[in-house]
This record gives sequence, C-alpha cells and structure tokens, in this order.
Amino acid sequence: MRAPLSTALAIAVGIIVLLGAFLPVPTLQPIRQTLLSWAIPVAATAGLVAILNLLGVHWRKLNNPRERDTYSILLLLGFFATFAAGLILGPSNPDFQKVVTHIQFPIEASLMGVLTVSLTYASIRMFQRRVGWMSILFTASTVVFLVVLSGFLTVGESIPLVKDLLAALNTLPVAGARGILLGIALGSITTGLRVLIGADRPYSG
Amino acid sequence: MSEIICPYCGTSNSPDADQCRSCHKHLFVEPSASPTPHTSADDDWLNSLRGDTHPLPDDEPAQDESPAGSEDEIPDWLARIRQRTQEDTLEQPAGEAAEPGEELPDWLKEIHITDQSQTGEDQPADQTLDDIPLPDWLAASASPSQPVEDAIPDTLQVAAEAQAEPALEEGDLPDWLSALPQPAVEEQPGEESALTGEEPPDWLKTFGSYADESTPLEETPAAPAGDEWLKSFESFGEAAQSEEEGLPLLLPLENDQAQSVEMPAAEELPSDAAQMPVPSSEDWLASLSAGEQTPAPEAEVEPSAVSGEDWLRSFAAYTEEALPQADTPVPSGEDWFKSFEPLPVEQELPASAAEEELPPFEELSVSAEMQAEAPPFDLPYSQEFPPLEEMESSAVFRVQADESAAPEEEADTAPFISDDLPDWFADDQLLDTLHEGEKPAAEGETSLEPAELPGWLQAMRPLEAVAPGRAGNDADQRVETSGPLTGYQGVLPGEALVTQYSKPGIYSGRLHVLEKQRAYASLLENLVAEEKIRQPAPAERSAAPRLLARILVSALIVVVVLAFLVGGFTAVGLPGLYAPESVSFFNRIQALSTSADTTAPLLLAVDFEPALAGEIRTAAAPVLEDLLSNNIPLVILSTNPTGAVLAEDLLSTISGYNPDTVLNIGYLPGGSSALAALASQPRLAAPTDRDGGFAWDRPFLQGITHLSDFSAVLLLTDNTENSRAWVEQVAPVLGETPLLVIASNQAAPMIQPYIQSGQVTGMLAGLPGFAAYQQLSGSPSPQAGYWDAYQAGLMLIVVLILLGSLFFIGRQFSKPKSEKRN
Amino acid sequence: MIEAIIALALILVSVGLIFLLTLQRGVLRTGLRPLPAFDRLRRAIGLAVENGTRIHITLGRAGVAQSFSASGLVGLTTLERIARVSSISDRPPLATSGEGTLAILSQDTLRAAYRQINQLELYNADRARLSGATSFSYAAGLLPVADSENVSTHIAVGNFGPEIALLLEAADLESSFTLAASDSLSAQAALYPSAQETLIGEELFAIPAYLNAGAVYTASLQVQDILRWGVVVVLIGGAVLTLVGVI
Amino acid sequence: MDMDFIWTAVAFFLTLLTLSYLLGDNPLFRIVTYLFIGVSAGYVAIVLLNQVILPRLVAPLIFGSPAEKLLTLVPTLFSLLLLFKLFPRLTALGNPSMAYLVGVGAAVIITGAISGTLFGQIRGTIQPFGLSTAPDALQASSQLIGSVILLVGTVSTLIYFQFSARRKANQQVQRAGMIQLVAGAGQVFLAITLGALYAGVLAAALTALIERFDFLRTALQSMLP
Repeated sequence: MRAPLSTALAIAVGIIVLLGAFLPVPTLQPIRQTLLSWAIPVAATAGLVAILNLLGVHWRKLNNPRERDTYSILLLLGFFATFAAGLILGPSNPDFQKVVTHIQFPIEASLMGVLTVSLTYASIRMFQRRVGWMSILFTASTVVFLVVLSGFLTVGESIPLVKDLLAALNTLPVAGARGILLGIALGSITTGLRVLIGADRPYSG
Repeated sequence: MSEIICPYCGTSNSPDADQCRSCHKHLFVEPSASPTPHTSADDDWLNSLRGDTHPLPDDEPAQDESPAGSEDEIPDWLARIRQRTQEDTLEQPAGEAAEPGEELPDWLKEIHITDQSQTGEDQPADQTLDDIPLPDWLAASASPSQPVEDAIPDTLQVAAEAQAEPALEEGDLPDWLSALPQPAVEEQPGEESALTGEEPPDWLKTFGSYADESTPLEETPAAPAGDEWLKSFESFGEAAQSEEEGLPLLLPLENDQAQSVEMPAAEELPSDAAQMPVPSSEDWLASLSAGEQTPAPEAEVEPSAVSGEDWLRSFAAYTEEALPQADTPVPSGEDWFKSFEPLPVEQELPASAAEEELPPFEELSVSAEMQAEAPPFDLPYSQEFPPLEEMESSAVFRVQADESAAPEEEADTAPFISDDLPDWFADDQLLDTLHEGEKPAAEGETSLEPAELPGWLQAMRPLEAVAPGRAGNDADQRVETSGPLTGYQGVLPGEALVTQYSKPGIYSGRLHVLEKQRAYASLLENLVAEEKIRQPAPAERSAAPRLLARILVSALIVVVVLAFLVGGFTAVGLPGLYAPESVSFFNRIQALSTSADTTAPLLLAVDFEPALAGEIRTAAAPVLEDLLSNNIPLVILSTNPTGAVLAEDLLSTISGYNPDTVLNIGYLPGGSSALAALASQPRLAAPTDRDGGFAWDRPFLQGITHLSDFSAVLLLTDNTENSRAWVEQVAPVLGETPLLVIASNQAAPMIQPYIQSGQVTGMLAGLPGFAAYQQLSGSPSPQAGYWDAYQAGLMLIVVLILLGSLFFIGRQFSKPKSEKRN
Repeated sequence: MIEAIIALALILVSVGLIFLLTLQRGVLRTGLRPLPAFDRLRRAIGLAVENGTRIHITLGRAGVAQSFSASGLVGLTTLERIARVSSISDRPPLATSGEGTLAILSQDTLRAAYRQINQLELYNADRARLSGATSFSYAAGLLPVADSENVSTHIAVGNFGPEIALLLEAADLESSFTLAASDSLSAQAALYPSAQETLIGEELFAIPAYLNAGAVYTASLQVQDILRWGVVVVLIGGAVLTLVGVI
Repeated sequence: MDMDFIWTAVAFFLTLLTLSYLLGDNPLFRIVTYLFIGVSAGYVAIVLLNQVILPRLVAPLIFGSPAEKLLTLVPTLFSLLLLFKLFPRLTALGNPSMAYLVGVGAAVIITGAISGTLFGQIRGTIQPFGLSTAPDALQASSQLIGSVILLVGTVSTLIYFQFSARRKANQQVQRAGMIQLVAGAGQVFLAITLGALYAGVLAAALTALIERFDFLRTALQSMLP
C-alpha cells in the first residue's frame, strides 16, 4: 500500500475527531479540540507553501524563453510590494489595510460586476447549446425570481394574493435546495468515509 | 498489397518501399536495395568458401574432435565475410547488432556453434569443443540412409532435455527479438558448408533431401496464407483443384532467375504438395504478386555449389513444375545474405556457448546420429514461438524435429501454450498464421488425394522416406485442441510447421494488410472521420460574433444602470411587503438593542469577500448602526483573511463606533474545522485579537466561555458554503442564542432551508432585505439611485434573457435535425 | 444524545456497506444510470489526448480541513484518474486550485498518479498550482489558463463561487469543452447555463465512479443510494408521524 | 488627504481597468489581473504569518509554558515537514502533514454533513407537519399544503439523483418507470431552485456593478475640483 504511515495517521486522526464529535466520552473532547486546533497552523503553513509555489511558477514563466509570460512580473512585484509593506507596517496597520480596501475590494467588486454581463449573456446563449424542457424551466424560474427580487411584486399591498403567491414561490426553491443539500450531505459522508477507510489517499504523493 | 508491414518494427510502409520508414531496415532485400554488395559478396563469399573447404570428414572426425578448442578463432573466410557484410550493412545499428551477442538463447548459441564448426571445418580438429553438435549434424546429413526410426529414441531423449528450455527462454524474449537476424545466419552457412563440403552423390542426394526440408522454410507463406489462400483457391475454381491445372495458371508469373534459383525447392515440391499443395502454390502467388526479384548472382550460388548430376537432372526435368515454387527460395537467398549482417557480433558466441552446460563430450561423440538430430531437435522446443524470422532459421532443424519427434509433439507443445506469451505473440502475425494455417491444411487434405500426385511428383518418392509422409500420418492422429503447435501439426506435417516460419516481413505485411489491418485501418479512418465531422461544431461558432453580442449586452446594462443611478430616473419604488425572515431579523435586532442587558456581546461573524462587500456593507450598515447606538459590545471574527479589515472599515464609517466595545479577533483560519473548534471552545480556538494580544481579558468577555453565552451571532455572509459551515458547525451549540444572517442575494436561497428548519433565526438578503429593514425601522430611504438602478437593471436582464432565449429557441427549432444532433 | 447514536450507527452502517459492496460487487445487480455528460467528457479527453492539447482541472477553493471540502476530494480523485488516462498525451493535464492545502494535494495526486504508471518523469510540480490565494484572485488566475496554455478541455470539479463563470466564459470564447460540477449551489446555478456540461448537486460525487476509478467509488455511490432511500423513508415516515402527533 | 486622494485614484483606475473586461479580454485587464493575484497573495501570506503562524506556532514555542511548548511541537513538526513540499525530491516527507489535514478534514466533513445538514434538513422538513402550532384551520391547511410541497420537492429531488438502475435485457441501464416519474418531478424542482439561485447571483452581481458605478461617480466627484 502507498504511504502506509500517512494513511494510518489520516485514519487515526479522522476517527478520533469523528468519535469525539459524537461519543459522549469526556476524555475524547479535549483530544478532538487539540487535533482540530493543530490543523489550523498546519493548514496555514500549507497556504504559505502553496503561495511560494505560485511565485515559483510565475518566476519560471517569466524566465521561460519558449512561452514567456511577461505579465508575471506584475504578479511578483505586486506580491513582494504587499508582503514587504505587511512585514514593515504589520497587518493591522490602517495604511496596510488600504491594500484590501483600495486594491482588492475595487478589483473584486468590479469583477463581480462584470459577472452580471457574463451571466446574463450565458443564460441568453444557453439555448444555443441545449434546448430542453429543463433549460426552459430554468430560464422561466430565473425570470420569475428576478422579478420577485426586483421587488415589483411587493410594491405596496395593493395587489391581492401577492403575499401567498410570494410565500409559495419562496417555498419551491427551498424544496429543491433541501433535496440537493441532503444529497450533497450523503455524498460528503461517503467521501469522508472513503478517506477514513483509506480508500482515498490524496496525500500519498 | 496497399502496404507492407515492417517485420522489425511493424510500421506500415508503402508497397514500393524497400526500407522501413521508421527503422530503416530493408523490408526485403531487393537488387535495388544494394545490388553490388550482393553479387560481389556472394561470389567472393563462395570463392572463399570453396577455397577453404576440404572434403567433409565423416562421423569419425566429428568424434575425434578434441575438447581443447579456442572459440574466439574465426575462420578467415568468415572474417572476410564480416568485413564485407559490415560494409554492406551500414544501416544496421551497432547497438542492435551488439544486443544479440550479449545474451543469446541457448538454441541460438547451439546454432552458432554449428555454424562455426560447419563453416570452419578446415580448422584444426582440436579447435572445436563447442562445435560438437555440428560435425554430428553434418554426419547426420552425411548418412541419410540412417533410418529415422533409430533417431527417434535419441531425439526423444534430447526432446526431454529440451523441455527445460522454454521456461529458461521465456524471460529473454527481447533478446530473441534483437537476435532475429541471427538464425538466418546459422542456417545458410550450414547448408553451404554441407553443399560444398561433401562430394559423394549419395550424400548429395540426402543433402538434397535436407535442402528440400530446408527450402520449404522459405515457403511459410503457404500456411499463413490461410484465408487468403482459400479465397484464391475459390477464385481459381477448377484450376486450383489439382497442381497440374493450377500450375499452368501460375507459369506466366515466374521469372527466370527464380526458376534457375533453387532446384531443391522444386524437388521438395512433391513432398510439400502431398501435404498441402494449394497453400504452397498460393504462397508463391502471393510472393509473385509482390513482384520481388532475386539478385541473379545469388540465385546462381546454390545450384553451382551443389554439383550433383541428379540435381541437374531434376532441374532439367522439373523446371516447369518447379516454377510455382521457384521464386520462393529467393527470399531464402535474401535471408541467407541478410543473415551475415549480425555475424560480426557473434565472435563471443562460442565463448558463451562454452560457458553453458553442453551434454558431456562422450555422450555426444558416442552417437553421432543422436547429436545429428539433437541440435535441430532442440531448437523448436528451446524457443517459445520465436518471431517469424527466427523460426525461419531454426526451421531447418525443425523439420527433423517434426519428422522424428512427431509423437512427442503433443506433450511438448504444452509448455509453449503458456498464458504469459510475449506481447508480440499475442497480437502479432504468428498467432494469426497459426490459426489460419489450419484452414489450408484442412482444405488441402480433403481436396487432394495422394493418388493425384503428378508424375514429376512421383519421381520425388525417395525423399518421402526421410520426411513428410510420417508427419502427415501423425497429423491425422492429432486433435486440434492443445494449442498453436497442434494447430500446425494437426494440419500439416513437418513442412507445414516449417512453412510457418519463413519470409515473415513481407508475408505478414501482406497478409495483415489484406485482412485485419485493412479492416482496422478503415475502422480507424471512420472514427477519425467522425471526429473530423464533429470538429466543425465548435469551430463554426467563431468567437467574433459572440464577443460582439457580449459587448452589446454590456453596453445595454451599463447604459441603463448609469441612467437610473446617475440620471435620476426613478423606478417603481420601495417594497411594501417583507419576507418573514426579514421581519424576524428586525424583531431580534430590536429586541437586542432595547434589551436591558447590554453586557452580553454580540458575535459579528464577518464572512464575505471584498467582491460582495458593496452589497453586504449596504445591507449591514443600518443594522450595525442600531447595535452600536445601543453600546452592544461586538466581537468581530472573520473566516476569511479580508473579512476583519472590511468589517473594521465598515464600522469605522458608522456613527457611534467605539473601539473599546469592539474586539476584533480577526482572521480565524482553518475553515469549518476552526468553526467546529470555535463552537466547542471559543477561547482555545481564537485566543488572540488581530494584533496578537490576548483577546479574552476584555471586561465584556468575562462571562463568555461558549458561543451560547453571546447575546446573538450575526453572520455577514456572501456565499452558501460558509453560511452552511456556520450553520452546521455553530448553530448546534447556540441553544437559545439566535443566529442572524445578513446575506448577499446569491447566498439567500441556500439559507432559506435553514430558516425553515429554524437553525437560522432571521435574515436580511441583499438590497431587498436592506430596503425591508429600512422600511421596518422607519429610517430614511436607501441611498438614492441604488434601488432604482437595481430594479431597472434586473428588468433589463429579464428582457434580455427572454428575447435571447426566444431567439435561440426559434433558431434551434428551425434547424434541420442533423444539425441539432451535432 | 439520540442524534449522536443515530449518527454513529449511520456511519458504521455506511462503512460496512462500502466494504461489503466493494468486496462483493455483484451483490446489487444494478448498474449506474447513463449520464450523457460523462460520454462527452470521455470523448473530450480522448480528443485532447489525440490532439495533444491540455486538459485543465480546477479544484475549487475549499481547503481540505473544511466541511465542504468533499467536492475538492472528489476533484482530486478525478485529477488522478484523468492524469492516468491522459498520460500518453503530449501535454499532461494541468491542475489549478484556489487554496493552499488543495494545491499541495493536487501535486501529490499528480505525482502519485504518474508514479503508479511508472512515468514519474512526466510529473511537473508547475502543472499543479495555486492560481490565486482568494476566491476572486483564484478565478482571475484561471483566466490566463483559458487562452494561453493550449487547453482544450476544462473540468471544474470542486467548491467555488459563481465567479467560476468567468473561466467558463473565457473557455467558451476559445471553443473549449467545459464540464463543471460543484457542491456550491450558487456556483451550480451560475454553471448551469455557462458550462457545456454541468453536473448538478450530488452528481458531483459520482464522477470517480463514472470514470471507473475503482470498485470502492461505485460502492460508495451505491451506499449513497441506499442512504438516500433511508432518508426518504425517514422524511415521509417522520412527516406522517408528526402529522398524527406521535412525534 | 493627499494619501487618501492617491488611494482613491488607485481604486478608481483599478475599477475602471477591471470593468474594461466588459468589452472583452484586453492587456489592461491582464495587468490588473496579475497585479491583483500578486497583491492578494501577498496579503494572505502576511495574514497567515501574523495571525496564524506567529501566534499559534512561534509564540507558544518561545514564550509558552512547557505544556504549551509540548502541545505546539506537533503542529510545528507538521509545518516543518510541509516545507519539504517545496523541494521536488523531498516532497514525500510532507505527506504525513497532508494526511493529518485530510484526516481532520474527513472527520469534519462527516460531522458537518450529519449533524448539520442531514439532521437539520430532515428536521426542517418534518417539523412543519406539526400543525398544532397553527392558530386556526385555515393557517393549518395552508401550512400543511406548504409542508407537503416541501416534502414532495425534497423527496423527488433526492430521488432524481438516484444513480443505481436496473439493467434491462438489452443491456440498457434504466431506472424503474416509477422512479423515472418521481425523478422527473424532482427535475422540475431542481430547475426552479437553480433558477432562483441564478436570479440571486445575478441580483448580487448587479448590486456590485451598481455599487462600483456609484463609487466611480463619487470618486470622480471627489477627484475633480
């Protein structure tokens, strides 16, 4: 078997944390807590390692004569500038926080705004790809709920039965969402169990 | 023959190609390939041979040979040949040539020994300890009168020895493949030396018989031809019913060179024909249609070498009948020539042969006959279905094996039919030839009565004493159940087996092109064609129109939004109806802000990305204002790195913000495991504030040990997963503490189920929720323009989606079905 | 307390069933219902290998230690499967992710896949990379992949937000094949019209089984079905009992 | 003021350049994209260092009590092992750390799915059937109708996903007719749900767009004299 040590570790840790959540054994609780709290800095280190990896990739892209990606220099510059500023000023420094409020926020919010067009256009073109009654139903539902969200129906209480209509309308997606949630929960359970029985070993590189 | 499969690398080549385009080896040696070397090499080689040759010693010399022998010594003529062949075969990769030398299957070594001794008879007797098998072999050839029956027991014994070998060989398949050219090497010199070496006419006759048995090797096409042959058979109609009728048809095709090439081939014909005439006829048909030619000089070689009157007589007598087969020896000539290529490497061989255990010298020397049978007999067994080229070479020995060891075949074949047959075997020509080999035989036996033997064939009778007849009888007894070898035997006598093994490259190429490969090729073509047909589907939608349409949509949305945002247009107005969750949210907040006990802090879980900060900040501002105005302590905690900053930025914009009543724990890494930890032990999970100081010593946190001690948990979230994580991990431990959510519109529908299930107490969703809260709290109307632009924008999107959808649906239905499918 | 017992029982039963159905494949004489999306995926993979173009798998932005990281794990299995299938391609697959642990795991997965087919030399750590550290920088980092890395097939399996639609739109402009599956519902909604093939909700967890990743995946899918019916029974039974006032 | 002006200008131009993607991909947008990835990575790295690594690993190891040091030793070891992931040859040394994370993650997945979603949703579906809470018959009946719709929707959606199916004689794998029927209903609910979610996403995106335009407007006003 690949990576026996790692597999044993994953299974052991997983079972302890799992049992700690359900078994009312007092000794298990603190162990579970400790294991959970240990995971956090380790995950953070993994994040740092991955970021270093990202930088490495773009550094190589920059120096790759065959498919040189000159934009990568901007990425590297952006990173090192931010990182240096963070080291010098500290993360809670108001000036450093401008990185979030005046660089990330504008860009991300704008990307989200761009998504308006992307999604609108995608739903228009959907029928170019596939025409099925589910697509038609999907579009109809989209349109209806856009109208609901726009608040046209809720303007004043003048329109009769609107309240009941809205209540019914709001129930429908809940039903489907619940079904999907339950299904995803079932899938998550089996997926998690596959890890706990050592069938899935993504860590066995 | 649309293509020729390279026997070395399996690449398909155009029919007119003489070299494989991938491995650059000769598909078959044509005069065009390298004419001069052929002629010169042949002649010189022959001269040298003649020069070197002395009357071949009978059994005696063979037995007298002394053990002390230097394997490295090479006959000078052989050396000369090497030089030439090296020059001739430059394209032969050195590495490839070297390979065989390194590790050769035993049988190969034996053959080589044979070759050594055969070709080097002039050398001092003391030279060849390892050559023992050969002199015996020659002796055997020298005493044809020796009844085969005598040989059988010995052959039995040797066969028994041979049993071990397949297992031993199975490992070295690659070596076999690399050693392919070798066998050819061994065979021809063997013959030559025999030819040149022995004068006595009786011997010559028997040699003739050997020649016969060896020449059929070149006729492999016959058996493998299976189906093809059947076709040709039917196509010929009556012509194919008997040789006589068949041959005239074939006559026009023969070429003089081929005709003159090898009478042995002609002589052998009867015995061959007796067993399976039609295949053999078909074989040369096939080879003829390939339009292959033999270098004339090479063709002359053997007849001249074999200087026997009856030879010539038979030649004179049977030229006509021989024609059909006449061309088949040609390849043998080629093989023979080709076979010299690897020689240079083989000087080690005797050495390696010496290392391996040979039968004790006495045993060998005692019975020349046995040994005569032995090496040949070994070969077929010691190799587990070697590649065709290989078999071709070993076939000369195989013949005898089949003759004498016929009874053992059943038992002996068993080991060969192992599951771990080499890959090349599994799907390669050989397997096919094995199976196909049966058909012609079956056909042949039924269609041709022994009585129908043509006159010239009768003349060959004596030969039958040595060979095929008996094998044929054995064949009758055998059942075609125990695997490939039986496939041969049940169908054909020795010759049949023998004929499996020659001219693989050209032949297999044709056979497969005609049958399977063409089918596969066409299949593949269809597949590829299908792909090709479908390719255009995406291709036909070029990006340009899509870009234009997208830009158009963008322009429309931007214009409308700006018009309502900046232009001051007003839409319908604010909602008068509120979602129940918004109402319960409002009620909870009111309850909190008006409650007497304001010491219990509120946990503000900030979990939104900057992307949706705009929406959430807008919705959360009035709520936070209400909370702060009542001095409710806030503990800010974020499950994403930017949340804390955004929250602080948001709070700083709100009037009544007092940093003393706000603790910003900051980023809580670890996702839902962190939330799980937080749910059970907040102090352990989030010990410090975002400046690194200890968080829980604040006065308003004194009484807080669990999340349920908070007055409420207010979650600002923009995505369904984090809200799920919060609800799943945190809600269970909250008890009476309400979980309130301010969510982006995109997350709201997914939080609905949790509201229904009571895990979430109340929610404000996006701008509508914000508007509702504003209305409920009776505070001033939302930011001017936002709500109008929002409503207008949504309406525009609705219209666009409806129009676009209708357009494309209409186009889909107007399309013909075929297009739809693509 | 009762819930804890039920939960433990559920877990034990599920584990037992997974083992049973993995070892005794014939127990349930059922097959998997056809999902057209997988036919198209297989064809796309085949085409990519044939044309020597790249297959891009993006695994989302949910860290493995998160409760909604199941989709990420499924994505990793998919990656391993596809890495094996397309190992003969001129261009090995490319894996991107939006979270550190996932990025490292994708590297491990690729490495494991190549090691198992004895082609470790094909492994290149740059082919399994973090494309961005936050949700939107992750999505933004995917945009260049769509048009600069000679990708013909994009497979988005994991947890992401609607921002993934940006990648799909860019891929659509390149006329690449896109298959998307996510456990995030808002993402699913955004993907449904954007991707050429969308796996809705639970279908995400069926990917390994439909890609013949192994018996255990088929088994766990069957267990999923068994649990599903259990849930259905509990729902209906509970509803009836509540209605008549027993509960 | 001056700094604020500069920052506002930066935000303004970044917004403008990003919105240029409305007209399709272009170099300006590329510039912003790469810059954005770099900056956000830098920020995340700083946050991870300052708010996770330092307080949870370094600080306890240096200033912590022996017990704390002992407790911190394990995650420190795991973290150090992870660093080997940076070196292709030694990458396998980091596997135990990843295994640890995956193990914890698996447990958290199962816990969340069972106690959070499974139980929560089942309870949420069943509870409305308790009509005793309804004030009057009319309320009760409407509540019952709503609950039944919810139940049907949930169940049919669940069944829609059913993967196992019987093999027909013609080797076709197909679900039983009844299940097909229910699955059809489930598909209807699915389509409605996805449509609702899609509308929500569109609304959120539109709100963001509006907010950006509003920002552009205010920024322009503040920057222009």
